[in-house]
Amino acid sequence: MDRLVGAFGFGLVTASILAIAAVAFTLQFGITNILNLAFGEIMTLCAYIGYLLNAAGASVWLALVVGAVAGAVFSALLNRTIYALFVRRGTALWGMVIVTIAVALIMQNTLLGLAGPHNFTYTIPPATTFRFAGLILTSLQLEIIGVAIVAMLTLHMMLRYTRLGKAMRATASDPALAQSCGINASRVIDLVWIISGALCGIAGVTLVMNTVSFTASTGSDFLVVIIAAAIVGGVGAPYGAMLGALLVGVTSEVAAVYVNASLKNVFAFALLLVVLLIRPQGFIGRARVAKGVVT
Amino acid sequence: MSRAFAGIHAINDASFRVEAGAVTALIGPNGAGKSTMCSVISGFLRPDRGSVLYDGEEIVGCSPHRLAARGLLRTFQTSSEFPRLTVTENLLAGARADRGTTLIGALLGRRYWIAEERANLERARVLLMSFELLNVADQMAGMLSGGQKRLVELMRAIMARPRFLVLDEPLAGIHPATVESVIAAIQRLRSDGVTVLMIEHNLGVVERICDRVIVMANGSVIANGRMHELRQNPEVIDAYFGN
Amino acid sequence: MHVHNRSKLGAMLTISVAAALVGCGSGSSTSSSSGGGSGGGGGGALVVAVVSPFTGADAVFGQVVFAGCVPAASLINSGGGVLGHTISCQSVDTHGDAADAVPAVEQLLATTPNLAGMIGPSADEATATVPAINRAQVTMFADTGEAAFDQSQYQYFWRLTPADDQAGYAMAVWAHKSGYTTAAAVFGNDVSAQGSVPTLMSGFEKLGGTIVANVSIAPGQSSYRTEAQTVLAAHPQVIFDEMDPQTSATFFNQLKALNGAMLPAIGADPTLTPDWFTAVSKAIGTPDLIKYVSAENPAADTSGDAWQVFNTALLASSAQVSDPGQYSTQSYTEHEYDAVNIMALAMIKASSVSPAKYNAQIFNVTRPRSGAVVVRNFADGKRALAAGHEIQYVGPGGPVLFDQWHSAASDFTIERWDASGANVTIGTLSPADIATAR
Amino acid sequence: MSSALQFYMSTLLVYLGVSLIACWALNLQIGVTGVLNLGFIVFQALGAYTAAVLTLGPDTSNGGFQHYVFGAELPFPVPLLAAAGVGALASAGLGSIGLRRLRSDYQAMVFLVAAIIATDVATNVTGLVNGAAGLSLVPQPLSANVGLSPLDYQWFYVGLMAILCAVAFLLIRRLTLSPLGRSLRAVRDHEDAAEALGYNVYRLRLMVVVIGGALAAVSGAALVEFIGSWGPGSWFYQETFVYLAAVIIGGSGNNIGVALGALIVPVALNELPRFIPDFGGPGFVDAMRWVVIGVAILVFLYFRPQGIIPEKRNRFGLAGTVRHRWSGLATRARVRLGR
Repeated sequence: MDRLVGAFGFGLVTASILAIAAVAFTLQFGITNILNLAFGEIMTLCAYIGYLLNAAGASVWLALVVGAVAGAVFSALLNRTIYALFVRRGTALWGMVIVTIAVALIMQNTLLGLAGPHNFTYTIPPATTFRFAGLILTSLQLEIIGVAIVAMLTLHMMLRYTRLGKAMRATASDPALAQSCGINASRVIDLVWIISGALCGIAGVTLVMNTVSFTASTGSDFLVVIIAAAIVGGVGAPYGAMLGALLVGVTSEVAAVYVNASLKNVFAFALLLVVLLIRPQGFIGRARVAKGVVT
Repeated sequence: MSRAFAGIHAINDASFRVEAGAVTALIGPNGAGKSTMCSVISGFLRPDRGSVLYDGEEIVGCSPHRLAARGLLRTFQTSSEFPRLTVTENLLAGARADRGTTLIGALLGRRYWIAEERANLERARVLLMSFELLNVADQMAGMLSGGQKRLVELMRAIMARPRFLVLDEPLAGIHPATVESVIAAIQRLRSDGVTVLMIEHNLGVVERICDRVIVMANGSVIANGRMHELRQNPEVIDAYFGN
Repeated sequence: MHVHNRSKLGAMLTISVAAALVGCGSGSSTSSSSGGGSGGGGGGALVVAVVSPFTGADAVFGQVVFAGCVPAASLINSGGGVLGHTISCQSVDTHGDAADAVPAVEQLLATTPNLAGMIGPSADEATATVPAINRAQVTMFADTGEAAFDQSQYQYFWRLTPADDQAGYAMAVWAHKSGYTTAAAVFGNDVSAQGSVPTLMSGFEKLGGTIVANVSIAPGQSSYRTEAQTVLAAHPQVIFDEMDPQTSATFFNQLKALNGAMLPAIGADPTLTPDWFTAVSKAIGTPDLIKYVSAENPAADTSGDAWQVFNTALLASSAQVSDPGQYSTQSYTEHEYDAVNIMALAMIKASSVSPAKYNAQIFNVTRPRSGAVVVRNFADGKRALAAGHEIQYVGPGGPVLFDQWHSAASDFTIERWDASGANVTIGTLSPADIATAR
Repeated sequence: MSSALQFYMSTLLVYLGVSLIACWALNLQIGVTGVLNLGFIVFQALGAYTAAVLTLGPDTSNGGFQHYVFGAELPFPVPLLAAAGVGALASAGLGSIGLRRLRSDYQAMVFLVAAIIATDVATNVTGLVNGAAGLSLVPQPLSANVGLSPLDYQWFYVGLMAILCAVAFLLIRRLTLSPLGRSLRAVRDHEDAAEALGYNVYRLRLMVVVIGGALAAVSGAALVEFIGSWGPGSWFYQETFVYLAAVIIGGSGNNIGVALGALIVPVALNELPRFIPDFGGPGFVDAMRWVVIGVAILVFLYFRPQGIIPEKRNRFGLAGTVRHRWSGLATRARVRLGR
């Protein structure tokens, strides 16, 4: 029982990182219609930039901020310089997936070629451990959970109460209609890339704050779990992604208590398959996105 | 029947009958729910509640391809040709090809399906001729003009031998010189016993070829009858003809 | 019909492109080698191919073994070469994948007329490629611990490093000698871990120990806290582990945080590679790494005459080996250095650079016997052979005692790290010690 | 030709054959029908594993150093056919989950995730197909029966491979040239319009996923019977992208174009870098190879989405411009698809 409670606590940490990433991933998909499989590579890039700073003596918190900025800038640039060109050409939805795969291959292997097949490790000051009610969490883990909560709340406020949030939701449900209502769709899309890119950068750096060490493929390895969380929650639904992250994160850690720990991801994916069978649009997703009916 | 999109009711308890063997027009101002109605009838959208009867049978929940197999065909409001197929291939794709489109049939080879293919090709030739499009028969459909694409889509639907054809604005974007051939085609369909439901804005055309007219506004059917009767209906005049 | 013509065209294209590939290969194969000067006599450069993963999950391993070939080649060349030839090292990347390795090896064999020997293949690709290499009669010093080769019938196959199952016993014996009776096994899912876990478990239990937790790990995850908690809940005195550097860093960092302190850990040879040090020393702190972590390694010197010669040459090879200092005490680097020297001395002994001729002489330059002069580097060996002596080569990797299946049953050393990132020997296990765990 | 050169050439030809079958199968899915199967490589792997365990015999053979399920020693070509069957069944299973009521890019994600689950399972459940170490020492088919020298056997295998390729090509050609092939392309071009015309889009997609899965499995089986080894390192999910690049660069929808792609990307792009002198440190050239593949995909998708040899246009000659001697039969000519 104790181990179960403990695993639940660890699951919360994983879920926090996952939530930041999955929400950003799903925002990109829901609003810009691009399934960005280079997402993991941008996470790695931001973690790497954070690493360079950290290795030069900066604290991980500065690395986090710089990582977020780098993620925002790079994502927006990526959209402007590559993705938008293909969208303008009328590349089909699945063609866009191939474009993002190509970008992922280029990014990951450029980093691999330049930095080598080595692993990079953050220097993080020792954390204090807290125990309460069976949970064992270090100060660093609590801080990661805190970062996730702040990020999610900020996003929630923005989506709910700002004009930009409303414009984003309108663009997501019907770009043409949004345009005709006077919303500048291309500006909204730029902002979506900036916001989701910043979250992506934060996810990349917090992921490595958690794992301490990473390689050129760490982000893309994690992307699969992100996708699982996003689908479970319902692609295109930010609140669904938060729920999906929680489910996937906790399931995988709790599964590690009971079964062969090396199969914990398989259980997260099994959850995904069950969701797909019962409810293809995910828990909170809209049927229209999943089915793609255009009328 | 009713259908809601993200909180906006596109169709509010609209109810009407389409007479078999007749051409019926569905008219109404923009946003009246006409296209949504088309999608509901053809199985692409599921109404939140209500029912659609076809040949006296409930068809809500039936998938579009199943309805098409039962003779219920539709066209789309936006051009939806198969762009990387030639015009002829677009037409052939519409035709029933029971031998050649099964896996076994395809693997058995050309000898097995060529007779059927030739027959369909002959129908396609006749149809193309009647729309004076023989000269683009071997062009990729994606390279045609917008109006030509609409014609291809109409011909493709006709190739499928519909019993009930739902046309979503068949005349939109069509060159004025060609309008007559579309009208003739619709009249030919009627004389072949095909039921046609068409969304159309051109009331002149509606008056010429449609036996009955259904008027929708704000998701509800506000009138149903013959065109000259509707011209007298104050509610219709207010919602549609007015201002 | 059109299609028919086209498929003919396709076939022609296939053949012509393939022919072009081969053509340009035979033209440029010598240019793709590196190492050594261009001195030496008429024969030109001989190629020693290093067939190993240089990319993919095991990319670091290729660099470790390549770093052994380069100093050997440069010492041989500065010592006047072999029968008038210089030696150069050429890397052949297998991507750590059997399916990729097969064409890579076939290409090497087809386009390298001056191929004199091979370092590798490694465990990732050995079973798929050894038959072809043996068929082509090329002497290879493989880096595979797979049990499939324990009684290898391949004439050109040689193995300087012990089998994975032996490594498992070594870990068990060292734990026993250190007085531990309860242990947790934490292993990644890679090839060599798969090979050593069964003997580790059976060996440790044979010696009276108990494995209180056995956790297998999927590498590269974001969290191993549940796994660490499982380990801690079983209260082991020591942890047996073999994981890649990144995974080890995450696991031990999280274990230490959960427990408040590190636990003693006995690892396998990957634990003693430079990348592991970089990753884990930051993750748990260098003092804890030095204090708690030790690992088995195929025995190799970290000082002495033979090692001095090796290390000097290694440090001078920064043109081909980046940051060569990190390999100074690497067991596999030293063994591959020995392998190249053994091949070169066997060539001199056989008066031929052809593997078909010198392969059989490998026994005769390594076997200890009365009257044989013990030589500790290539230059000494060459001189002794010229003087007509029998020799026994004992390089920084120690004495090499091949059995009838060409595997050398060497000692194991138990090593730990020091603060500068060098391996320090803290114990030695002889084959007799290993046998106690069987 | 020296014998070493012959070994190399014959090996390359066998690899080319494997790539050809795989690329044609993937083209049927992506190029013809528009199903972005990002888990394609899993079915190749599944075929390889199936053929391997059905050739190796029970796992107690070879000293029992590897562990796997369903070990049996069946005569050639039973393992190959069994591989096709298993590939078809597995792809039917995955397809029926992944293709149901989902948008095309969403489907791609499901396949991708499935590929990674499969690698996780194969690597971590060591009793299944011997985990990370993979299977090895798979005997070559008929090698004991035909009594050939190793070199002659290489060419014998090239012949086997050629037969397999010919069968696969004829099968795929019949499919793509038939009215069924037209239906598949209709689904690719406009799924809703195809559905509205009475095509069961889900079933057609499932069909190509199953046929492609069976062919992929055959390609994997043919490869493993040749090299004798197969492990998780051989089918990392990114390997699908190599075939994907071959289809896009060669000419998606055109089987000849795809064959050219199979020659360029998996074979030439893999072999040529080995002739380049090492630069930038070990592994750099290989990393750059992936960068080149990525850039080539982008460049082709943008400037020449139809690939080197574009899909052919079926001319029926109704307009009277091209009169074929069998009236009413299509002649095929290349066209550029301008968009």
